[in-house]
Amino acid sequence: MGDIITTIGTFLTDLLSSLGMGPSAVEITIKIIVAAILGVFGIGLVIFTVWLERKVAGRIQDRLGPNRVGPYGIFQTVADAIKLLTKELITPAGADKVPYNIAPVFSVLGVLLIWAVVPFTTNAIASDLNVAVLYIVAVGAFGVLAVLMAGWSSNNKYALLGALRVVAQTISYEVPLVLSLLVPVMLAGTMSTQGIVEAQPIWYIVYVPVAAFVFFVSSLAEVGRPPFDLLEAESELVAGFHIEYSGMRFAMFFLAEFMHAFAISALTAVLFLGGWRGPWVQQYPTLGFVYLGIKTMVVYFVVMWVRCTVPRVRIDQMLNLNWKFLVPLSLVNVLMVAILGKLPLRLSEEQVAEVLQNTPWVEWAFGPEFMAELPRAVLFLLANAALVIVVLALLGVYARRERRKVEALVDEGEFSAPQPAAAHQ
Amino acid sequence: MSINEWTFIAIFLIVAALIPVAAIVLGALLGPRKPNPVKVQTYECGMETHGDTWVQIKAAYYIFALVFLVFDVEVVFLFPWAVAYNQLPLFAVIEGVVFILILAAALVYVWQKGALEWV
Amino acid sequence: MVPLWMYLVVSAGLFAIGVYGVLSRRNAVAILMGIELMLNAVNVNLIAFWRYLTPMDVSGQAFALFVLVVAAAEAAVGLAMIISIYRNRQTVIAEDIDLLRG
Amino acid sequence: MEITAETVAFAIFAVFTLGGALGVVTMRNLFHAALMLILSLFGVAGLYILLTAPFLAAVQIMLYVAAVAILIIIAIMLTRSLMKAPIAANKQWEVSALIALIVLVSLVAVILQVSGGRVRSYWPQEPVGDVPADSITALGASLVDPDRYVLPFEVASVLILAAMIGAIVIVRSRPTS
Repeated sequence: MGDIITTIGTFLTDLLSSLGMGPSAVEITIKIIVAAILGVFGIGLVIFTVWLERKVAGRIQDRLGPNRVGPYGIFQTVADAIKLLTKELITPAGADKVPYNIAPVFSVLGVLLIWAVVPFTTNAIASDLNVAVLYIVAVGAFGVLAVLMAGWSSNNKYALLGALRVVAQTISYEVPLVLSLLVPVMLAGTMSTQGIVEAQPIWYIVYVPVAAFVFFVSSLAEVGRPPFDLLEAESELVAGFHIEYSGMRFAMFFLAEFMHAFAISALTAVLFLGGWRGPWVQQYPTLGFVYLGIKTMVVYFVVMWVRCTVPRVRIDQMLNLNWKFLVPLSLVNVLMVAILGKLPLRLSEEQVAEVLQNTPWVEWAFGPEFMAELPRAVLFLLANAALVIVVLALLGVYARRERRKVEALVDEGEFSAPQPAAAHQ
Repeated sequence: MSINEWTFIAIFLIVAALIPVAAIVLGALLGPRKPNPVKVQTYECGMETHGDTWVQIKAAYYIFALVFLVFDVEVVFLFPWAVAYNQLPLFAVIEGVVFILILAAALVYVWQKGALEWV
Repeated sequence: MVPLWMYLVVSAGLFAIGVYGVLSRRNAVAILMGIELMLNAVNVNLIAFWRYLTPMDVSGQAFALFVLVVAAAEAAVGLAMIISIYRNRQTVIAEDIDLLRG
Repeated sequence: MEITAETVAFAIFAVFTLGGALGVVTMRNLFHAALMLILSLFGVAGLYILLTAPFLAAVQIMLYVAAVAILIIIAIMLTRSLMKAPIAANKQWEVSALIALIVLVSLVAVILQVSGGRVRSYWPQEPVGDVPADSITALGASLVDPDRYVLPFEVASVLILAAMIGAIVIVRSRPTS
């Protein structure tokens, strides 16, 4: 009861069977319908998130944001989309036609495919792959490929250099991303996203906040969102690898970026914030959509917040942040989880029963699994806190040393102000 | 695990490719189409484009790709290890730890050699 | 399922094309791509035999993984050598790289 | 053999694999050859999925398409190979084609066991069993099992580390002249 997915599934099966289809044809048709819904959902969402982002950014920067088209400017994105639809598609002279045309399609494809493994509720996941986590990393290859093809085929030096820099950024940040993905896989003992959600009576952000942080930051860099948008820096530079694209082809790159930002929010929610988990979700699976939606929006709000507050980084800072901070941190984190995870801290059923006898409200609120996992979660949290303190201390030492270096240079009269490292080519 | 799960991925791959294709085709139909030699020129900040597009790039790109490749290869081994982690004896976990330490040695090497500097 | 010999034929075709690429291309990077094709043909073989003959064991997958590592190492070092030669001799044409001929 | 979804998928992936491979060895433009290589490797990943090895399929795309192919494309751009190779094939391409043909014919002959003009395939038509559901877990356990692959596992790590150090030393060495 209260289960939308089963109801709709049964309804569709009955409907299609009554049209005289065989069982396998029915199955394929349902799969096609689900795929179409997911695809349209993924793209339709962008119409909303672009508006939301402009509105939120406006408020944070003390502006109004879009407010002309429709109530609260909600149809602004629709108007923009129609404008882009009627723009001319210019193909630059000397463009390499085939890769040039495939690139925008690939960039959307690489993001849209992520939605196939996002579990929406207890029984709603488009495809419960047992290698889902690796699948997410693998489909990211389409995005990298799209950038390379776009940059190469445009016959433009800036596009090519921009593309190479994007590739350098994306592949660099993929390292901490994948290393932080290892942590939920280790804790849950499966690569299936549905399995990872089911293994989270206590959200993984409580166990491993450091891994969640690394995942979030490196995902932001993968997407190329501010503060990591130095390669297209819309306010200063020409557009980077998609400089030669116009009209709908350009819109596809734009779309892919916003879709990706939302998809990584959903992934963060699934992998670290318990996905569809919440009160009464087992009885009413439909609630799972709501919980996942809320968690995703919270993460997405943080994405927008970061965009509006953190200044853009330079390319050498971007690479240093990755290789000298995030990668060592995630390596240490994986080692820590590997060692701590082997400590026998899970409570047995008798111990859980004993504790629950004294505090029955805990079982009512969270369930017995929660109690069994609690000591482990607390230990992980403490260890993570210790790691954070050590890292902050090290960062403090580093920052002091850098400041002394700059001060020494200023004293010698070499520079009147801190000199940025030359990062031009 | 079944082939069935992948049937959906195959269908989704086709649908997900058709959506942007449809959008671009629609854009091509709705938009004007009046190319002229000036319009289709390569845009390099208004200057006449000069020389080949394939300028010499620096070797740092190769080094970053190389380090990425190394980490990717090693992580590929760590994923099955992580999936099996809960059932592994302590000794096997230590094997994995040694593996990660070798990976860390790679990072220390490139860091010490200054290969991670962008200049 | 598709019979095993079909996979073997595809893999043999891939291997032969790789051999042709290695022997006939002038550009050293292209020769390396031919080698990658040959290594992939080997992997298809390993996985196909594993699936049809010993699916209960994991040896086929483990072997394919190790082949992948060797392929990656080969590509890394091979391309580095090509880049180094290009810097010294301004060429990537395999026939022109005849330093040892004196 | 009746036509099922699986045979169709197999045919498509086989065409991707072999067609892409042909593109790799014949395309004059090296960037296109690299894209063809990616197509071919993608086809191989599809074959892995049909062979119920989804883990290797994901690894194939993650490693080859995202790492090795990008390394190759960067090397193409670094060596500016695009302008320097007006002709794709060398002088001995006819001989090479002949050798490749001989390799192909002999391999196919072994696979199909041509004897006395009669094709006889003794390979199994069907797999002997199903892949266990926890095959990835088993793989992970066998990689660190002292009786199985723990030595290759650690050696592989050292190998790739050595390869990386070697490659970095080679790339960073200054030209001698």
